[in-house]
Amino acid sequence: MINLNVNIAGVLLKNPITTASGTFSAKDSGAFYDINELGAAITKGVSNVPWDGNPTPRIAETYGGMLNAIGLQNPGVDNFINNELPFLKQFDTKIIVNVVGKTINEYCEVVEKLNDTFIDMIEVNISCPNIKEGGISFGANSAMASEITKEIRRISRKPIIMKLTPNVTDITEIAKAVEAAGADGISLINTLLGMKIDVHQKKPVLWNVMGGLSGPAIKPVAVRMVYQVRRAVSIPIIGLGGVMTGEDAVEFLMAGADAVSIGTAALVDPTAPVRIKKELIEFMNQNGYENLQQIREAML
Amino acid sequence: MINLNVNIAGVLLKNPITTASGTFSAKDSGAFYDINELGAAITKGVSNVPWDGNPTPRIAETYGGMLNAIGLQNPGVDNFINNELPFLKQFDTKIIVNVVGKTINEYCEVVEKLNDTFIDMIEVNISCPNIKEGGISFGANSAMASEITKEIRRISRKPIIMKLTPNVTDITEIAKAVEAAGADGISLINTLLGMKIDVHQKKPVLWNVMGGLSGPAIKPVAVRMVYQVRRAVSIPIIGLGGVMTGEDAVEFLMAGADAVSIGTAALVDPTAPVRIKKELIEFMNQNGYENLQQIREAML
Amino acid sequence: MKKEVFKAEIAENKPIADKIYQMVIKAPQITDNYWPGQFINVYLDDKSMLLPRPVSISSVSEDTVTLIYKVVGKGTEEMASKGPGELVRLSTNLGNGFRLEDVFNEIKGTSSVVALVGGGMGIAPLVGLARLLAKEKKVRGLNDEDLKIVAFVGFQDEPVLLETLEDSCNRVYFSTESGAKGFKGNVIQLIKKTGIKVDYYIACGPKPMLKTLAQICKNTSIPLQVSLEERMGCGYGACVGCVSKTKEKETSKFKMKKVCADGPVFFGSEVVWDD
Amino acid sequence: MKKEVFKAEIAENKPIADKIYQMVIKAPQITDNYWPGQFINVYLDDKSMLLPRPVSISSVSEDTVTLIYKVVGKGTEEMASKGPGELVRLSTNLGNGFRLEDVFNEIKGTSSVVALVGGGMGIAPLVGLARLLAKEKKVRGLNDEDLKIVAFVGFQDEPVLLETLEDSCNRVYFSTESGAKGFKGNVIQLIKKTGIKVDYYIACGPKPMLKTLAQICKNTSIPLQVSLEERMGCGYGACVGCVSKTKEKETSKFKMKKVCADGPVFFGSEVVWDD
Ligand SMILES: Cc1cc2nc3c(=O)[nH]c(=O)nc-3n(C[C@H](O)[C@H](O)[C@H](O)COP(=O)(O)OP(=O)(O)OC[C@H]3O[C@@H](n4cnc5c(N)ncnc54)[C@H](O)[C@@H]3O)c2cc1C
Ligand SMILES: Cc1cc2nc3c(=O)[nH]c(=O)nc-3n(C[C@H](O)[C@H](O)[C@H](O)COP(=O)(O)OP(=O)(O)OC[C@H]3O[C@@H](n4cnc5c(N)ncnc54)[C@H](O)[C@@H]3O)c2cc1C
Ligand SMILES: Cc1cc2nc3c(=O)[nH]c(=O)nc-3n(C[C@H](O)[C@H](O)[C@H](O)COP(=O)(O)O)c2cc1C
Ligand SMILES: Cc1cc2nc3c(=O)[nH]c(=O)nc-3n(C[C@H](O)[C@H](O)[C@H](O)COP(=O)(O)O)c2cc1C
Ligand code: FES
Ligand code: FES
Repeated sequence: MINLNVNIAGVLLKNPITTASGTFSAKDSGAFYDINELGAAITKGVSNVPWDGNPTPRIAETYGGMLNAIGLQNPGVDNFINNELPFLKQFDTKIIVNVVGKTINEYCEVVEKLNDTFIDMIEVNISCPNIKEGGISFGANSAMASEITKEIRRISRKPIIMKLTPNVTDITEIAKAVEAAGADGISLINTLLGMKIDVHQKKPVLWNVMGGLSGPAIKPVAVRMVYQVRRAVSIPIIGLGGVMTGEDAVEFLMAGADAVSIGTAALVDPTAPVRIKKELIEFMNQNGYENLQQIREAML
Repeated sequence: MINLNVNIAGVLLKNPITTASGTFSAKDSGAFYDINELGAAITKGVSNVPWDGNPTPRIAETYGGMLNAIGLQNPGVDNFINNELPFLKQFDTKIIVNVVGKTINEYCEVVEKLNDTFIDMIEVNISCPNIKEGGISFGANSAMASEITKEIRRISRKPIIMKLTPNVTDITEIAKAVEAAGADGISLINTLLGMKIDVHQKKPVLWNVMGGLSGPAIKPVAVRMVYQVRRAVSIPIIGLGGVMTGEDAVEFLMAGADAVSIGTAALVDPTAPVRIKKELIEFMNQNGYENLQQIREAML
Repeated sequence: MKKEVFKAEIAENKPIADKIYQMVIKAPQITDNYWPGQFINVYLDDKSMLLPRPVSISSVSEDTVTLIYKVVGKGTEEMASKGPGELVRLSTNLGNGFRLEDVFNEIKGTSSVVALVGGGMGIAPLVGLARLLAKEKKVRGLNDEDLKIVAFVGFQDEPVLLETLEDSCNRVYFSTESGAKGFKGNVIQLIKKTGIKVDYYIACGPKPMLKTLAQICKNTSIPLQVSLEERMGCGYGACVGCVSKTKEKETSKFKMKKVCADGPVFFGSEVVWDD
Repeated sequence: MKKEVFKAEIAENKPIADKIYQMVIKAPQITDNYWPGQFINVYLDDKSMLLPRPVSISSVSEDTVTLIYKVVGKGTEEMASKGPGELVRLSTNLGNGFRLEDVFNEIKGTSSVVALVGGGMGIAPLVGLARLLAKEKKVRGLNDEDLKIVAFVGFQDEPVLLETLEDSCNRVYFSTESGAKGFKGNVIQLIKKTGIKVDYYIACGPKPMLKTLAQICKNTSIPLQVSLEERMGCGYGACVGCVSKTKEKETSKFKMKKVCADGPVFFGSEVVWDD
């Protein structure tokens, strides 16, 4: 009998398949599959006040990948708590809320409001530009990453997962910094910064000029970072970046992830999370794995 | 009449199509196309003494890309000068020699020997691990990048192009450092650090565990970095990373590159450099461009 | 409602003008729940292109769906390369269609005119819309004196689907930008030139055209529905890639609505056209 | 010599055992310059897979090329999915084949035995080799007393191409690992069991098998040629992805040689087997 359970920072997920922040909408994704099948639903980044996001075009297709420059559009934490959370309550899955901000205070404001809700965990997206530091991302250096982790850890009554940006020279340095600062887990990777030019229109495809590269194109970078970070810290890791199939999920688990998130794959195939879960089970059956621990230890 | 000429650091290339270092062998590539068609041939990294490179497997395929961990196998600069350079002399194209080393002295030794040859330029691969600094790549921070540039600039009688690694937090910082240190040009990007696991064999596909990701998968990152660096420095840029078609070449030129290199594409299609050149000319004909300057300025 | 992605068989796929194709697909999953103005996602075989291509449902008949599409890039090229009997991967119906109830609420039902306006490929969804309007007209017992359905359609060079539209419209006016056929000019100039008094506009086409029409409708207080296009990621509401800025009627609050899930049909008055 | 990549028509593509296929392709560009032991690159349609798949030329006849391949992943799956009349993208001949001149130099030409040894898919290139050997034997006026060509071939479960090999060999011995058919064991055990005195070995198969055979040949001073396999990037010598460590006969210097361009055939004594 296969056991897919995994414990992430004290929260028991019934399986390791989660939705990557920003690629899941309970109502809309739920039209394609049963949300109860997920190990956890990770919701789109939410900020202290509503954000409009960027003008369009926000999406560009690239070879084996895509760019997005949504600009973190969201209705703000109050709307989220009042209008979106109640809908999520009906599902038998863990709820992880992704949090964004432009200052540490903004992050903290969101976290404080989420403290009083039923959600299971908080995922902190530190790829956002830190406006106090001139727009450098919070995740770009270990000092800033450490500081924001400490502050959020101090006020959060939920486990906090720090979601790291891959656009750094040494991901292990950042990972060690957030672990030392009290992070309960790490998600990686967020998108790689990229750009596409429409050579006929003679301008960037995205209104925002640059955007985040995701999808199978970036999987080797993501697997490498999960592998490196697994060997640098001991807190749980949610691995993501280009997971398209059950075997991709296994690849992340072998690299050292405790769970995985499905992002771009859900745009390419709306039922991807449940298909990937099914493929993971098939792989385990065919290769004699009974639980995730065995997969995670297969390469050690 | 279309003019494809481009001046890179005082060297006039008859067209902007060059071969990316490590993906070109004059004898073997020359079996598929006429090397005289190239703007320049950039040769495989050469070191002061012969290097064996890594054990195999050295190659892994990824979605829309590939990983390599050749380990910079090369016959050493003396063998290169005696056995390979004479063959290259016959061609009516510029010769750019890519140089590698484990210490600044090793780089300089190679450059000194190349000073007395007919080659046109030197491309310095600073993605190599700096053994004095514990294996951090020379290109990983601006201090090291600056130092190596200064030393090589001091002794080189050929123009030097610094080839940057994309595995850094801020590519413009490195680019500005090498420009200030006297670089005559910049090539970017080298490969992204990646990894692939064979989930059936339960081990990394590459003997070296990690390798360099190249191919169309990484093009958005490369275009973004060329765009950023073009706005940060004024020396010429050779852009590369996933160029597969003439329109891809145009995309790099619009982003700010002066020339482009064709790497992985030449593995996918051995005639890629000449095909891409033909497609570039077609694009220029169809869209009314007469020279490269017009393309480079199209987006300004 | 439950949605799915499935493979369906192509019954017909042929060019009907330069670079414009008509694809007929056997897909009862779509026809069963079709409402004019909806679209579907076409998923491609070429693995280098991950994102689906959104295409309006032009019309349906029994168990087939008709798409009208223009080859503008590699995705639509792949679509055009397929022949009858081959399979194509599709989503079930996406988005909300045109709001006919609003049309019949707004028009008086005596000597009123509803105008369908299409620019370029924007003509595609008007075919199914015209059919349903004509049917509703009959159901409600309205004759041509009571309600005229007219269409204004503009093309680059070569008109398509005119006869198909004529089957369900009282009159179809058309123009070409090049002047190759019909009135020379764009569809807005065509509307002005005909001088017909219209009581309700329903439009689909390039944003500049919709914006101009919205301006006209605002000035003359004529109701307008538009079907918007936006570069999409998922096409079903998950990625927030495809938004349009809108203003809530009641609260005057701005909201970035998803074109794919909240639209693609919006009231002209609801869209903030300035961006 | 000038090389190229071109599209060729498949004449036949059928399974000859579980997961093993035989593909016959019309490609005079290849047959014209064929030498046993060479391979070609197969370029795939699936755009997510960029690298070519190297496949040995098993044999040629007039203007067709025969490949024998096993479906082990997505690339070979795509190959297996194609039918007659469909096109496949191929390179012209790559690599250097077996060195027959060395074989005829080394054997005495009276009661000598040349053994072809194949493990798994390593049997593929032996077909063309056996044919050329048999032809050369005739050309040189050697009879079966002078020169016997024997083959030792080992399989997992199910032997293939035995009859084809028998056409040009004096005797074909085979084994299966599972013991399902023939001798139970690997090909090395098979060779030992038959106890035949061999004067020259030519082998192709998994590295462990080649290594063991090389050891035996070294100990008994029997010449050996091997065809190596290595994970390839370009397949034509540009990327230095596919090396094998070798020792120069004259200088004893180590050299990392390219399997694709310097090989895939090497002398057993030249390869450094320890890595
Ligand atoms: C709701 C909706 C309904 C549509 N209905 C139809 C239809 O019925 N018939 C039809 O021919 N086309 C329709 N389109 C447009 C169609 O989706 C695009 O033409 C198609 O995605 C282009 O794919 P491609 O790979 O061929 O071109 P690409 O190579 O992706 O792009 C080529 C050019 O097409 C334009 N384009 C690309 N994607 C879109 C997009 N999503 N929306 C608008 N323009 C785009 C861009 O200018 C781009 O430069 C619709 C779009 C939307 C959003
Ligand atoms: C010179 C040469 C000649 C060959 N001739 C034949 C032949 O005649 N018939 C035949 O069936 N196969 C042959 N091969 C092996 C063949 O190239 C691989 O089986 C094929 O590339 C696998 O592609 P795939 O996409 O199906 O599998 P992948 O998904 O790429 O790989 C599946 C597994 O196959 C193995 N593999 C992949 N690539 C290679 C490779 N280049 N060499 C060895 N093993 C590999 C690996 O273990 C891998 O895990 C040859 C290889 C070489 C180098
Ligand atoms: C359209 C889109 C929107 C995203 N929005 C968010 C977000 O709000 N917060 C966040 O932390 N990551 C966001 N991401 C990043 C993804 O969660 C994920 O880290 C990244 O896409 C890599 O995974 P993938 O390759 O599976 O998509 C977004 C990604 C996409 C494609
Ligand atoms: C097989 C292989 C070998 C390479 N060897 C070198 C090298 O010796 N020196 C170097 O500077 N870059 C080397 N590179 C990097 C390429 O020159 C290039 O920067 C990179 O592959 C991105 O371009 P592409 O996507 O067009 O391949 C190598 C790349 C590949 C694929
Ligand atoms: S395209 Fe993803 S939300 Fe509309
Ligand atoms: S595979 Fe590239 S050199 Fe052999």
